[in-house]
Amino acid sequence: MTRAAPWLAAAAAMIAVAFLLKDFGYYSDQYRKLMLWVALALGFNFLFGIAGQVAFSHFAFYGIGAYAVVILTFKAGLPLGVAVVLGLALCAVLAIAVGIAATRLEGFYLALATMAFAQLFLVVLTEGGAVTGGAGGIANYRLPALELGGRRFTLTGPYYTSLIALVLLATFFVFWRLDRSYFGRACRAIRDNPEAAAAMGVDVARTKIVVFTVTSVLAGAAGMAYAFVDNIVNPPVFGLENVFLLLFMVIIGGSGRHAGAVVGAILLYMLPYVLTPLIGHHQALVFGIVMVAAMLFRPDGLVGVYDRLRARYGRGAA
Amino acid sequence: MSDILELLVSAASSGCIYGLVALSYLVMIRPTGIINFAVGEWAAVGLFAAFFLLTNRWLPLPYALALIAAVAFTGLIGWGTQRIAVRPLVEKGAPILGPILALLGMLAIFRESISLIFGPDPHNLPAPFGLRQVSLGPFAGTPRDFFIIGCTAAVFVGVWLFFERTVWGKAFEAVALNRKAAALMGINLRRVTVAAFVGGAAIAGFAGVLYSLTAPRDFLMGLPLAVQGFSALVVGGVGRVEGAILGGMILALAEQLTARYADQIGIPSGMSLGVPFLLMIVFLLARPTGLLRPKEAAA
Amino acid sequence: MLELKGVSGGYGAANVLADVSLSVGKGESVALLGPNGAGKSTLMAAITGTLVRRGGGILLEGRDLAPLASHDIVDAGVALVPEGRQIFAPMSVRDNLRLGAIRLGARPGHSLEERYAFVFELFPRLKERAGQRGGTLSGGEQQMLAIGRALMSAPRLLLLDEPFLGLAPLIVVEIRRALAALQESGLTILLVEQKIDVALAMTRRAYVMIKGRIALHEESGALARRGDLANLYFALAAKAE
Amino acid sequence: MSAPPLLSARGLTKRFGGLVAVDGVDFDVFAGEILGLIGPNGAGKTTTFNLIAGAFAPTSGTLDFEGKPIHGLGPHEVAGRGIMRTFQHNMPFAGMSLIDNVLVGCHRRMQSGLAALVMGSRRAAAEEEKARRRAAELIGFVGLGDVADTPVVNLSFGQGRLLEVARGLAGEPRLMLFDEPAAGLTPAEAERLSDIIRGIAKRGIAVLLIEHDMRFLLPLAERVIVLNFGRKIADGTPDAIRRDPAVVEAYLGEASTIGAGEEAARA
Repeated sequence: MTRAAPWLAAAAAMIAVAFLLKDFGYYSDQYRKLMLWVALALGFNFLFGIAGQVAFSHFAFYGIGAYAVVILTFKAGLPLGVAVVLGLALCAVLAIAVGIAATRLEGFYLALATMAFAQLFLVVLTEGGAVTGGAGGIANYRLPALELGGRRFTLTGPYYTSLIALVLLATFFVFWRLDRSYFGRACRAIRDNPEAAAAMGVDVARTKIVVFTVTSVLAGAAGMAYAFVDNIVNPPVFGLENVFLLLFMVIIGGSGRHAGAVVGAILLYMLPYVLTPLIGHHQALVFGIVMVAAMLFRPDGLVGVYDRLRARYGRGAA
Repeated sequence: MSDILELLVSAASSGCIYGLVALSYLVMIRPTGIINFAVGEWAAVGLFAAFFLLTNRWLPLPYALALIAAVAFTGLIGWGTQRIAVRPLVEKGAPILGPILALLGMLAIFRESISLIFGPDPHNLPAPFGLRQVSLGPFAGTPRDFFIIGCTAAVFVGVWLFFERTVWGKAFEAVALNRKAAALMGINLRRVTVAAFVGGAAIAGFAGVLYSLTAPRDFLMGLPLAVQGFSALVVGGVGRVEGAILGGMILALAEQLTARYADQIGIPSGMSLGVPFLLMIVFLLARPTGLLRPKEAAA
Repeated sequence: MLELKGVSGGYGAANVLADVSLSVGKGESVALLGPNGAGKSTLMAAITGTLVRRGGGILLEGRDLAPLASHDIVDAGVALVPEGRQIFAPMSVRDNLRLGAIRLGARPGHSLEERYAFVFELFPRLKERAGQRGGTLSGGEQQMLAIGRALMSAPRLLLLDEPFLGLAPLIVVEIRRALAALQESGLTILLVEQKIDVALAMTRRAYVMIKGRIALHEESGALARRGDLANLYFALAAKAE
Repeated sequence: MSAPPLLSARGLTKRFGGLVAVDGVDFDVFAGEILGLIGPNGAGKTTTFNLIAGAFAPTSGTLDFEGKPIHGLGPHEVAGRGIMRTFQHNMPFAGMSLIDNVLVGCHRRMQSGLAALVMGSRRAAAEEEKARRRAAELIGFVGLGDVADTPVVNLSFGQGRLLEVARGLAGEPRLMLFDEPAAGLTPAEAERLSDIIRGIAKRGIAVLLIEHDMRFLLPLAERVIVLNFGRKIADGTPDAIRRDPAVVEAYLGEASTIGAGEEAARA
């Protein structure tokens, strides 16, 4: 019970915020997107920071999830539940295929193959004709009503925001648990030294594929949640720039640490609000500078800075 | 038939630009192992520098001189990039991923700086020649196409001669083959890294200048060009100068053939945009060394 | 000419060298013996400034090499023939030699033609094969190339790391003859060897290195006559530390 | 030694291009013994070691472990069978704490599926608990108890070597391979490591060591195999090896005959 308490408290707090913001449409919308970014950053952190895979396909899977649920529900006419399951299965199948192919490649070639995959996905979206809606994407759909015990209801407003909060928490929970298990240690071991990891009995190729698949499927799940935030899916939302942004979030926050992913995602998502009055829409300039500075001076990111400060000053206070 | 020949000329001219970008990567990867995705932004730097030099009112430069100055400026930017994002990390003994990621940060900095200075609108250089059709033997194309092909040929011949005929080119190759033995010869590894980045940036800047002759480009041009150039490199092979141009040509030809003929077999012609990625995936999986293997593999 | 004073160093966290002191006089040939893993190659890397942390003093005619980069050390007149030859296999013999002379500009009184002529006279086989790729040479020829390449920088001190490893006896004789000619010309040589017989026959003095320390220092002739050599080599007799 | 060998190699051969690195080598390793593998530079020791550890497959010949063939298996499969190793140049997982490093060594004993890990099943928890106890015990065994939670980057080289030993033992090996364990250690550290290796053998685990440092190896090993030019030239007790003319010749070249001549003259 005590172990579940923090999770329940977090859920309660996040849902409370959802209801507090219910009359502020813009902020509610930003809150939803922020939570989705945090979920994506957590997954990307597990993939890049913990398992050491530089894969640029994370955002593509977010897009695959979003498009899959929309196409299966509104173009193929499947029930939402079926569409969700099929969509996740599609993410898993694609991830396994890319993962198997990519583990044959060493080092940075994984990044290149996944980058090519992500770009190819965008081309397919843009040229997909009636199925994907082309460059304009698909719009004008609404989350279908759910049937539970004979009663129909639709998740709207703060209820849908709460659902996103639960998706985020579930994502966090999965990665948190995995990280604290032998599986997470095997991932870190592969990141630090694949040869030694194999000598300890870790099946390096298999573990890499599993990590890639799990993180990609969860990115797909977040994408499904996103599909009903703006009620439109179109190619530019899933561009390559976004995965760079995820990379910046994770590195600036502190790669390999869940807290780092959360802090980095929140910071980089919120920063434009502060920066826009100062430099217009050029916040990426600041991101780039902070990124370079992080690589040069603090590769362990803000969480590392925090640890250091606490080690130096915090003992007495804490 | 003339249709095909015209397509060949136009494919060759865009293949040249891909080839130059691939060459820019190659010049840096060989001695340092660093894949620098900021090459696309360097191309943009070259383009916008040339644009600035040709259109400003205070310092009117002759056309050719402006281009040369823009390329030199990009080389200087390359030195700065290396100094900020590569050398400190290499000397700290950071893994190779460190500079690669720092260079992604530089990419964002370059892109946004350009957009800050020049705004979001696309620009192109005033065309050096008219746009009339000219024929060279059986080949027909615009003077622009032939200008691009000629300039690229000159750059490749120059770089090829540098690698094959000069002792400094051999020194580059020696560092690529065996860093430690190269250091024992007295080759200054730091200086080779600097030269690689300055040279790589100048080549990328030149590619950017040529790229803008074909269509107006905006500050977002860098990353797509960087990805296409890298696809060309993967296709042609990382080991040899000739691979870069070969890869560029194959890529451009495949793109233009798809764009022109895919409709006839029921594929949307826009899918030609996916050709580089498809080629890249195929080559990464089937032949990671590219078409031309490095010489050490052949020996 | 070369004097090491309390040199320590190694790669990463491992400290391979512990307080190594030795000296090589001008025009002298000195052997550095010791079993595998004793730190001999690490010591060579420390002297030439490649990939090794260094502490202590490495003096070449009184000038400290320790703070210098490897290219400055080549300029100072030190050349190493590394273990395993490390030639640039895809390049021609001539290109390999040319790279050896890349710092020749810093060595006044020498020209490229003069160095080529010197090396080709010492190893006529290299002249015959000047256009051939280094990787296609036999092991012995590759070793000649590695030595020739080092000589292209007109060194005053030549360091040789296991130059006979894995070579057929006939080739060993040929290379020994060339090295003898170099010795006669007054070149200072520090020879690292695992096999004692060759090393002692070629040198005047010898240091024995065990576990990163100099365990023994004697005249080569006297060392060769010691009866407990075998035991010494199994490091049972050497209690120098 | 009437018990069947734990590991037996027959006709073990590895070619790299034209070079025969290991050439038809036969040997056995028995449970609980400490076996040394020595030879001059280029003798094929490291190749032999890598063949056992699964880094590459033999060109021909067989390797049987507990009666089952293991040649051609990958490193993680060899580890899965119960053969663990240390590395000559320490290879810790640099971004992790000491205890997490050792826990990675327990990997082959961990059975729970991903779902069980996420849901926190009782079995997964018990398995983790057991692994942690084992890791803590082994860290104590090698004497690193007071630095168990330290990031490994803060460990000294000698401590790093001990970490590798604990990490290997965590996999409950039947055979433990040591790749030049004394390299880079101070005399005191090497002494400690000798004691630990004896302790490992006492647990019934077979120990195979490649080592150049004879002062470390000869007092420790119960039996020594000598390779030269890829062939086995001797197999016996340390004392017998030291007197074996073939071995002396392999190490010293013709100088041995000079020494031997002197000895004969004195006698």
